[in-house]
Amino acid sequence: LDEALIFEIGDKNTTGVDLPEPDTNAPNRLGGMERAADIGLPGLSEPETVRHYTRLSRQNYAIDLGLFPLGSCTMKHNPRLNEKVARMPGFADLHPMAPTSTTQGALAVIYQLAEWLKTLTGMPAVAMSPKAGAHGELCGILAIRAALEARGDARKVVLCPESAHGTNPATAAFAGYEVEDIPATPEGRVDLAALEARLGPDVAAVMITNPNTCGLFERDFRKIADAVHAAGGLVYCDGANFNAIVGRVRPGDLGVDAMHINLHKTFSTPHGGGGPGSGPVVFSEALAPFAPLPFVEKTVDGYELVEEETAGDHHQLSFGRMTAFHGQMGMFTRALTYMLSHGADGLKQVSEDAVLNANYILRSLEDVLFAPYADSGPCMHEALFGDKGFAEGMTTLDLAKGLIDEGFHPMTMYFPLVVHGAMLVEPTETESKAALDQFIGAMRSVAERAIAGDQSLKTAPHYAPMRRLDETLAARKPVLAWSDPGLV
Amino acid sequence: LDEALIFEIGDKNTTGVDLPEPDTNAPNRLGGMERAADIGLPGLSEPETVRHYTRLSRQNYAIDLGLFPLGSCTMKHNPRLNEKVARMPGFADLHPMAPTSTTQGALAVIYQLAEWLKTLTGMPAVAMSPKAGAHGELCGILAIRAALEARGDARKVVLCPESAHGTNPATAAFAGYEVEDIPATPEGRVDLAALEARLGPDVAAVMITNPNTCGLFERDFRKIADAVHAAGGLVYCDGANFNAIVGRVRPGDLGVDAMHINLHKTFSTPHGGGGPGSGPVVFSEALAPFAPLPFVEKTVDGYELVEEETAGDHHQLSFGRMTAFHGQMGMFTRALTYMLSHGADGLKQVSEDAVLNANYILRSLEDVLFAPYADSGPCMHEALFGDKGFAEGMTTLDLAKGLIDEGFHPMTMYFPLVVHGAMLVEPTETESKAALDQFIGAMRSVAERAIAGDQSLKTAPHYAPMRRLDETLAARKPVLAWSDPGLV
Amino acid sequence: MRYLPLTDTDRSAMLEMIGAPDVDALFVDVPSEAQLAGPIHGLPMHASEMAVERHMAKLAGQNMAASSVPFFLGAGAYKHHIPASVDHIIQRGEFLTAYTPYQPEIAQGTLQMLFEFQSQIARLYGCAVANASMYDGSTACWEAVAMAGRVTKRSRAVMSGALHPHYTNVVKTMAKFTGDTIADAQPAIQPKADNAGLISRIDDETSCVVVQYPDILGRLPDLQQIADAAHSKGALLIVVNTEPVALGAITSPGELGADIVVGEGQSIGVGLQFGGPYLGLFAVRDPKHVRQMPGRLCGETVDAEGKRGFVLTLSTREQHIRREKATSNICTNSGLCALAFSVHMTLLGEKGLRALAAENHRLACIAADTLSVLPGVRLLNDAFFNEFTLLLDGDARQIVRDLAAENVLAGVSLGRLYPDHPELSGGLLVAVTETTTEEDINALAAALKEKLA
Amino acid sequence: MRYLPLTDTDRSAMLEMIGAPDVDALFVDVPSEAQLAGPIHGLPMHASEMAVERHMAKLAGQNMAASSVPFFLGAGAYKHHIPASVDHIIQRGEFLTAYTPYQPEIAQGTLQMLFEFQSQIARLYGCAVANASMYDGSTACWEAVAMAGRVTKRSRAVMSGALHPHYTNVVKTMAKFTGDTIADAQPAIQPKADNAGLISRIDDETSCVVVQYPDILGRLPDLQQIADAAHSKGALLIVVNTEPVALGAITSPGELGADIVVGEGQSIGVGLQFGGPYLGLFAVRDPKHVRQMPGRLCGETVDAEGKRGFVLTLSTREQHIRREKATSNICTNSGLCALAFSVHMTLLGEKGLRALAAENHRLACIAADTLSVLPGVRLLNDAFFNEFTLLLDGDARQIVRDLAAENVLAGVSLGRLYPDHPELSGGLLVAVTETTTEEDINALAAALKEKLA
Repeated sequence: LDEALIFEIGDKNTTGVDLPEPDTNAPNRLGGMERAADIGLPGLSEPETVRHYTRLSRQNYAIDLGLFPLGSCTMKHNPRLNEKVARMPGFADLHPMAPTSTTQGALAVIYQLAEWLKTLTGMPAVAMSPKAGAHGELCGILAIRAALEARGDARKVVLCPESAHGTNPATAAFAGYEVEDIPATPEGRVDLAALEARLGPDVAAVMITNPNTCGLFERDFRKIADAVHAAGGLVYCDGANFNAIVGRVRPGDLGVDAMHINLHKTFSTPHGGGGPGSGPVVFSEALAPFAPLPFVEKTVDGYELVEEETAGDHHQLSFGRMTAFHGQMGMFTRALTYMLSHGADGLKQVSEDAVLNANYILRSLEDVLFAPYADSGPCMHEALFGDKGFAEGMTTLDLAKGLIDEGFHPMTMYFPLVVHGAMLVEPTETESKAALDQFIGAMRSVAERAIAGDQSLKTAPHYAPMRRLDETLAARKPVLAWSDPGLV
Repeated sequence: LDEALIFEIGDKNTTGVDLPEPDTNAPNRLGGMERAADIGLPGLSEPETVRHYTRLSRQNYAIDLGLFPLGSCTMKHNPRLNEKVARMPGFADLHPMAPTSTTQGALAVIYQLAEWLKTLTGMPAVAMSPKAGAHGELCGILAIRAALEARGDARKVVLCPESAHGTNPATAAFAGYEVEDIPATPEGRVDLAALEARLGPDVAAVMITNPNTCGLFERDFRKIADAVHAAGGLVYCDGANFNAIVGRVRPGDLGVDAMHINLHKTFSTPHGGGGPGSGPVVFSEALAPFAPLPFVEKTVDGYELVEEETAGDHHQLSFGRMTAFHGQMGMFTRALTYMLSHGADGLKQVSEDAVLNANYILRSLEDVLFAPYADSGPCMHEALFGDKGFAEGMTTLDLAKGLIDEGFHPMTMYFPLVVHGAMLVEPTETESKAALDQFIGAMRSVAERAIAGDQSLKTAPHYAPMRRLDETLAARKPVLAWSDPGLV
Repeated sequence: MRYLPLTDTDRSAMLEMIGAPDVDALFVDVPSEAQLAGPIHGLPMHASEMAVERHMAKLAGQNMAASSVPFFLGAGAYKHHIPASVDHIIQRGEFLTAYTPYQPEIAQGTLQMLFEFQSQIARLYGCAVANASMYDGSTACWEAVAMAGRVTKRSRAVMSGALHPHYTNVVKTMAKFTGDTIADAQPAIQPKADNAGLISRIDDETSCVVVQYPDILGRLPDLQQIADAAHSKGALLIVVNTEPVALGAITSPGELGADIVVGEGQSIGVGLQFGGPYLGLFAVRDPKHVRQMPGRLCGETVDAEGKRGFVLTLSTREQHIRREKATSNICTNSGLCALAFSVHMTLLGEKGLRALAAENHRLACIAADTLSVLPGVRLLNDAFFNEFTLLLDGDARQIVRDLAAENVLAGVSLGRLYPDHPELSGGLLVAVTETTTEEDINALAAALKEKLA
Repeated sequence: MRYLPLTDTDRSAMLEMIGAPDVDALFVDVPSEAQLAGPIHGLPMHASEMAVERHMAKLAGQNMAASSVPFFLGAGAYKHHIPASVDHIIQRGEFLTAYTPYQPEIAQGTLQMLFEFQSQIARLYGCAVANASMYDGSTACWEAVAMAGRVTKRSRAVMSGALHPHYTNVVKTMAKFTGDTIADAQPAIQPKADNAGLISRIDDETSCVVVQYPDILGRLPDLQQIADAAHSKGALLIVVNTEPVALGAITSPGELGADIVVGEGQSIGVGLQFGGPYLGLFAVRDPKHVRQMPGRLCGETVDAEGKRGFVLTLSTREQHIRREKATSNICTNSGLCALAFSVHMTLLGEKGLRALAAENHRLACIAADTLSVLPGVRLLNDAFFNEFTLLLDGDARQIVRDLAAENVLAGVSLGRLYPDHPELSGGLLVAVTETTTEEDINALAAALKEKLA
């Protein structure tokens, strides 16, 4: 059964709430701005609403249904305890501008989480307010720019590897920088010599993902950082893949100046179909003074929220404010709950199991799928494959859609750009060996069909809620909102 | 993908909880009863557990997914507010034997609900502890027997219509009575004359469902009650179908002595795949003194729980105790929340819409399906059809399985027994006209196939999670527990 | 009304299709004198979700939640930690809002869960077959007595005096009507359960012996001895368990010779809920007794394509088929509580259940040691699992009420359970679980010490 | 660890298959000096669910929940009643644990919801197209300024002084780096918004005018006038709304000429949550501006069988395709909050939203009348929706803190929002919603009266 749109089911006289009928003759104090025309919003009764969204939900794939091997996305299990904690009234029903005497527990959560993020990264400062990974990148780059400007050094260029997440160059550009590529070695890592050659007085920063998007640890990271620093630049590390090393390796020991942490990846806050995320940024000593407002400090009287009103002199270097309030509190409570659950020993096990699972997949499939960097040694938390060896006309997209028919969400496709027809598989640590074996079997089967040129793959999926969707049509004639004027 | 059993996925060393490792050398005070052998219980990690049950759940049909037209079962929408309220710590985290000074709010819930049940039924007393409808029936019949015995009147027979729910005769037998049938008139109601003829000094009670299981109101109920009373018997009314008249008709005005109320039907507590239910029983003056313990009374000092310890003289006639504690508190909070939400005006609308929806179905399908009592006038909350007119070999079961392929749960089948191939359809008031029209279209289509003798119906369902299941095999060679000894 | 989708426009169109002038015409069969003119008096009018939630929250706030204070109540209902994922799963609409799985093709979720549940209970109880649940432990207990009567064709039940008095009362209430004879022993306040006294009551007319394990005073009777005695007279042994966590530490009743094992499953997954809904468990050791069992049974079978699947089976025992000849009148049971139990038990597994039991016992030992050295306090039990009986110098009923006023919920007094036995008035049942902290124990000790000083 | 399914047996088998002697061998590329020897110092070891829940509950208990006291805070975050079914739906695993719908064949649930959400926002804002959400209102505001720069190819933004100061600060922070010029007016403490002052700042270099509606002081500026002025200079009008409930009572910005409408959606379905996650809303009146919009867009299409379906579209604007040439760097947005908003808005519908707005306004009028007659209190606003400014004889910052100690959360002081404007120190923003009772209003009145006496 197709699920109709709310605009097709509902009408303007139905509602799923019981509120007093407005007295349309009552005087108002809206100063002449009162609405005349209809808004055009459909309403449904509660039973219809629950049914509509329950049915819709069943057209989604989700971690709760199966392995979700999106490389670089770290789709791990979301503990239900975290959801319960985030809904405690003391956290969920708290106003961001309530007097701090009434929010000490919330400020303690932010402070504790900040402390542990600093501990886990080995960095001396952290900005908690960025709303997601890309927002965190922006925070880091702005701090770098503020620090450089504070020393009167108006550098213009940010260097990113070709394999970088798209957010890296977009962020640098958004912050007013020119972006240049850093080449990679044949084994999938940053080309240190080429980088050193490019460094100079115009280079503000390099942005490097580590472990990188080929699933490899940047062995030379420390050398890269030293070279950048020697050339007067700063080092931004994209922390999207922190899950591979959390609890085992501290980025601060590698020379990083700023790194964002996706709480919705490493610390298991739910992705929710595309957000909300949360992207705290840790800073080195060099950048710490430039961190944005607000933040939480611990004083003898309790926890203090440092914002415009209270920042005063000792935070005058802050580059400003990135968002209205204090960041993603709902994600902080979940992430802290997750950290408390795992503890130091559990987090170490997390990264070890994540890496073990990825290597198990890499080695189980390298005989059938082209694994460009398999000879470079173990991968970290994700395994990278390419489409070399597929029959003429068969693509990574076809394999992905075939995987849907096997009951799995596909891996990340066509990223990183450095590998043709890239397939980036990240199982995470919350998959059992049995689940991995099932997935490996499915991948093997679809890969063999792609190699053999099985044309039925071209029209996959066949057993999904929908057949292959026409994305070209959607972009050529965009229909972005319900437009039937006949809503009654 | 088939979902394996927990015994096939889990093992005895995996667990989804973090508890201290037991010190196996610690002394214990188990008095020599300590367990030696393994229990044989499989454990799963939390991610595996959530996934297992989430996947399993998706093989179920439910109200949240669509109309659930089981006649006599009243599958209406379950408001989520009720779930939220039942989980408030003051209700959910409360021990049944906590001192009553610490449970006044809970006792107030029971008292308030009891008062309103009495108001809605027009009856002077209610027993709250019965755990489900059948338990309520038992409670009512035991009170009847206690009352009769108290006056030294050892009657032996209970009369039930042929169309009664199976629980009625089973209950009467469980309480030590012989059961005899009451015949029905051709128009689907109790045959008053035949009943009167059967009454006599051996008849303890009649058990009548009203509205009855043919979906009709027993027009002569008052006359029946008067006749039974005149013959020295008592009147039990099965309240399973109370939803048809709630807020509009009070059974107490019709001469009822005892009636159970299924909170999980009329007052929308969720069925949960087969329970828990809740079956409070209202009593007439004649039966009130015999009601079971415990119950809640209001005193000047607050609410008091009357049980063995506190019952004393003024409740000496109570026939005893039916269950360990005070009844289904979790259902009481939900039912009271539902009553407060609807109020007197809303409950009246409930019964009116329930009856309207049923009549709409009856009149929309009577041209294609045999409706034995359609000429008797309007139905109440459910519409009854029979299989007359189906092609040779086509059965109600086939139609039901065909309905599954149309995306709907089937109606109640082969009940009541008085109509051949009975189909009892109860839409409830929480279905929209659009949902009814969709269902009617599906019923019409399947009915036409049954009449035409479409053989594909014999093997339906074709599009469900499973094909038709072999119930004979299950009963012939019962496999009632996982028995593989190989659990590791 | 937010739960009613019909609009007035819909209603008019539908009445027209039906051919009725108004909705009153649909109630034509109801005698007019029995119809109310308007909304019923005595109930308020409808209210918004916010208003209702506030009203109910206010009532909830008038109760002292168990987790908000030092808490030691047990006596058949135990406070345990329930993982958050349990509640998440039972709130899935597909489980919560489904009906009894009468159409197995679209109910495999519930059915497979029930099959797994039955299997878990059978193993936990050391039995061959368990059913798909009963209302609660007390009603399961009566059903077991009734079943023993059917199996043995005898009607005299011998009941331990250390069976939960509520359970005893439920059985006696039913027996009054069925004509079964109940021979019950008195509760014997002594360190060990009175096996000899119980065994001495078994005769050739005895259908069953009913023993609680651990018993209401927290003691651990030697079941093997009773089983042998019962079997030698042709009677069945019914064992009642009200704390399933205990079975992670002690030998199962089935292994010790029990014929029918029943119990309360509330400890695992269900929660306190002021007494209900709870979860009745019911199992038989010998598969030949299956056809005398009450309640629903889920069994394995195959579908038309040979795929494994599950159905409700052996329903010829049940009321909807056999009517007055059924093994019980039970219809709706505790399906959703069975799900909660099964999910929690799956999270625990063998390893977790054993660790949970060990932790309960460890803390109970600490509590017993801490409390029994107080002046005016004596520990009755030789042995116990997570609940034991203290004998206080004073009226335990009053002490419990007094300590409640000081925000300590000290336990269940024997005086409340046995109002007719003044000699038990000093008895206090103290339950300790993994949720009990050492601070809680010390708080109880301090309060008791002050009260008894 | 309860979240880690691998057993040691699994780990050994997997390492053997990989050909690695131990797990350390998989970290061979990490320089050994950067590897920690054991569990990191400074974090505790793992803990049980019960222990963690207790710890977090203790912290939660140290906060004063909004619903537990008379509560009047607003200033961009409002306490509204959220129906229980909203949370039920967003906790469905299929929504909660899904990723961005990059594979539309198995993500139609999220995609159709986003299409419906976009349609709801477009109508609410009186616009042609809305995107699939931004982080929050403040970041959406900056994105709108940046977009106006792209559309007009100008870089001077004129900002109302009555825009939420946090929003102004976010824009200014970003502008420092992008080189945009910000001309912002001062907050004018007067009964009506200073339209004339704002219009006077618009010139031929102006990319956009940014106005809040209702503004930070609760006033309702006449947008039409500003729109005309902006358009006559070739500038875009950006309207910011932080209280979507208001749009059930007042005319939408799009209908009044706004080119870009952005706002905070937290009021509907999302809740307070101490400031996040919230829901950035972003819409454009003219469909020709769609390709300059930031963020994700969901569009209608068909599948291979011609069935209607939905996909993310026009992604050539986005960072993962266009990298440094993208319209924004945003990737993850507020999908689940958009779902919560959309479910709540569907429950409300036209009828419910209008009734909700009317109820908010009715209670706000009562509050304004009750409070403004107190000695030492003056009502600033000529007009307002559900929030207004009081001018107190005293330092409102201190009064707010003092009343908090008496368990009354009186509002947001202008002194906290505008620390550099001592002349605003008497200003108190008071927000009133359907959750405010008359008892709450009286409690605030009593507390204020006593404080100002």
